Amino acid sequence: MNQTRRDVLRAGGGASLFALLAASGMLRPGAALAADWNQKAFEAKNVKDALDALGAGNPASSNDIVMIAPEIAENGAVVPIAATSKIPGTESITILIAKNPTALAASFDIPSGTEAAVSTRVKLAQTTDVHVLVKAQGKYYMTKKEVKVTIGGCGG
Amino acid sequence: MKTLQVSIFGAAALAIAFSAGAQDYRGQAINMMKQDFHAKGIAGIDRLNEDALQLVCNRSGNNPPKGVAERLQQDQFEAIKYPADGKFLGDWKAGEKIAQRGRGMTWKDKAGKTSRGEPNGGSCYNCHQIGAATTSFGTIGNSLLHFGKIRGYGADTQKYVYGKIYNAKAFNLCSNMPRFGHSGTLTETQIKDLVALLLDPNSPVNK
Amino acid sequence: MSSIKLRVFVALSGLALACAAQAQQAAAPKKAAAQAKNAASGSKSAIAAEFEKFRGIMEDASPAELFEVKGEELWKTKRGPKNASLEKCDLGLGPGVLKGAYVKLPRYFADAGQMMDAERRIVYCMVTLQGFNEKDLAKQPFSKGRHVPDPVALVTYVAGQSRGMKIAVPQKHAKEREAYKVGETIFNYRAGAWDFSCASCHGEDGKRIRTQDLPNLSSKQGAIAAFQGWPGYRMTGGLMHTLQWRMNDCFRQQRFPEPGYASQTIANLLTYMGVNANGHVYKGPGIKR
Amino acid sequence: MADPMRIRATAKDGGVNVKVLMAHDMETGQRKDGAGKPIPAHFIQHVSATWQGKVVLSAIWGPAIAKNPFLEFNFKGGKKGEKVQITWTDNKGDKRTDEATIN
Repeated sequence: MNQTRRDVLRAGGGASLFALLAASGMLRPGAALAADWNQKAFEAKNVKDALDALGAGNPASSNDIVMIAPEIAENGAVVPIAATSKIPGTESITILIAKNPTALAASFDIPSGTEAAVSTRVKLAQTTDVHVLVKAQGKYYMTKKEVKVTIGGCGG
Repeated sequence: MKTLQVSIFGAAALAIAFSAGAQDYRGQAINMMKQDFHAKGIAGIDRLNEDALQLVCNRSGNNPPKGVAERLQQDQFEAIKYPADGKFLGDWKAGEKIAQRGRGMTWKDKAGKTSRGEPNGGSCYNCHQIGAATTSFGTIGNSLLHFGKIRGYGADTQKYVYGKIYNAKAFNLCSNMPRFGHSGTLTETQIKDLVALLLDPNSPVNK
Repeated sequence: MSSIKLRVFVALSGLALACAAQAQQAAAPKKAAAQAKNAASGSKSAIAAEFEKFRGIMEDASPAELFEVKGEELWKTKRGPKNASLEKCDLGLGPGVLKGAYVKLPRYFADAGQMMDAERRIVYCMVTLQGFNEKDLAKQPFSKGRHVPDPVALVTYVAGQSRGMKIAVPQKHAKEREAYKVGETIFNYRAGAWDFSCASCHGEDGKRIRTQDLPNLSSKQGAIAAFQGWPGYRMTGGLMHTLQWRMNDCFRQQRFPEPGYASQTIANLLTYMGVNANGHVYKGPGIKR
Repeated sequence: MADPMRIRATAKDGGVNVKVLMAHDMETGQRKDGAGKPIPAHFIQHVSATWQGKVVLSAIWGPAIAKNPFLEFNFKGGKKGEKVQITWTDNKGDKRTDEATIN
């Protein structure tokens, strides 16, 4: 078990508590997985390699994933992305950015009782497809949207 | 920067044209700036001093009395240094780079070159539309798209454009446009390249 | 540097390059043109609406709030050689009164005998109440890299305390009316290598540099646009900046020498701009491109 | 030491809306400083949110999350006066926990 994993466990009240929660089923396997920072997935240079490293294979395209992202980002350094999954039993929501130096941006584990919806802000190196990957009941689904990154002008 | 001398005639006319108001806000403003600003890098404190032209434009709200304007404009015109070889057209490709480059002459830059060691830019696209391919152009200046196509490519036009870039104030005393040759921002070769950008029939500006 | 690399660098980098975009375009005019064309494929107003919508989303939880939190802590903590907090600092409405103080600055302070904008007054309080050295505060007054100067966070906190209040920069005192006039004169004063004044770029409606709209600060609408959003979190670089920084970098681009930090000149200029914006509701610390 | 987070937890429609801003550089490791030296990667890798001892969200992040990160999510069951804790851990092992009261 690596250092970061232990930190997260401590935040949850210590290893013994973790074991207890795991045994009682309160911590689902998904949550435990997310606690591991998946180095291989984060180092993947493209979406396909990242999906492979995440074990997501070829996810089915889905209209039940709603992504709110700008058509054109005012500044690639801060691009708001909101992702909502309407797929029952959603366990995780993952954001991938096709043309960034590394594709995987973030992965969120959704425990039961938490809405399958997250908002964050990401960096886009250039105009690119942004993908949202959803894992629900063991299966993977994905949607994508192109975000243009503009340049030009002195700021402020 | 060189200061142009105001003739005795000009100075006398100025004194008549601008008698000080009840309160000297202008004097206060200048004193305040001289107290508050400091030299940094190539931007010396002397840059706060107005030359004759700046003084006239400042005091008249950029609308000087006709006689004064004509006199000073003539001074500016006579100080333009045209190329000794009599040629005005350089390389439009080099001109495009100069037009795109917005750096040079600030306190972050170096003498005669930018902070990155490149030759000073002309910042032309900051204010003017020039080549059709660049859609991110400013609008402080007029559009220069199809400049030669519209105005013709003749020697007189070439000389005019060279002079205008060298010292825009020789043609319009209180113009917004910097005096690129007069201020030592651009070299003779660079100005020729810009003339070519506007007046070479092969330049994309004229396509 | 190739255009792609440069773009990646700028987008990911977050370095605060005042005119980064211009440099970019200078290095890669073709690429820049293609990008701009791409961006312009929708109508201009559609793009503006899109920017506005997502600005709104970000302003709802602005990173500027992080600096308000930091500034509040700095305000209330006993610090400096005199081990005092700033809770007795008088921003013009009495010692410790923060609500609505920012939108009524700059103003004339009898105790200092001078015009002071928010940052100038906060520096004055840090010197007089806490015993900090003014020269030390002026050494690195702007955000850079990981450095967030204390006055920047403090100004952000103080500005946040005027969110939703009307801009009402006073013109009661003779010195305040004089500051407006002197500020106006400085605004229009042409000098330096390129004969520029503030008004060269900010004196007319509807102008822009490259794609950047330039507010006409001599008009009410333009002055409001400029008052709004400062202090501002710049997405480029992710740095918090105040109007002191904005004025400083404008003078740099004006090809002037450097204005003193928190100087009278800046206080007078901000009086001119602030009075022109009077009557409008201030939205609080904002987000800048 | 890391600067404090800004957490807003608001009760609505039988659930709680949580908005978090975290003060962090989120260095990608791909930038160079003024002297041309690479700036080492420094970014948040783990985020978790707990309410009443229960994890209500956990996430793993890479350096593509924007500087001074923002996170928003909703969970069911929280009531006014209860507390939500957020913890982040970065790749250098730095860690910060902040707490907000639901209102």
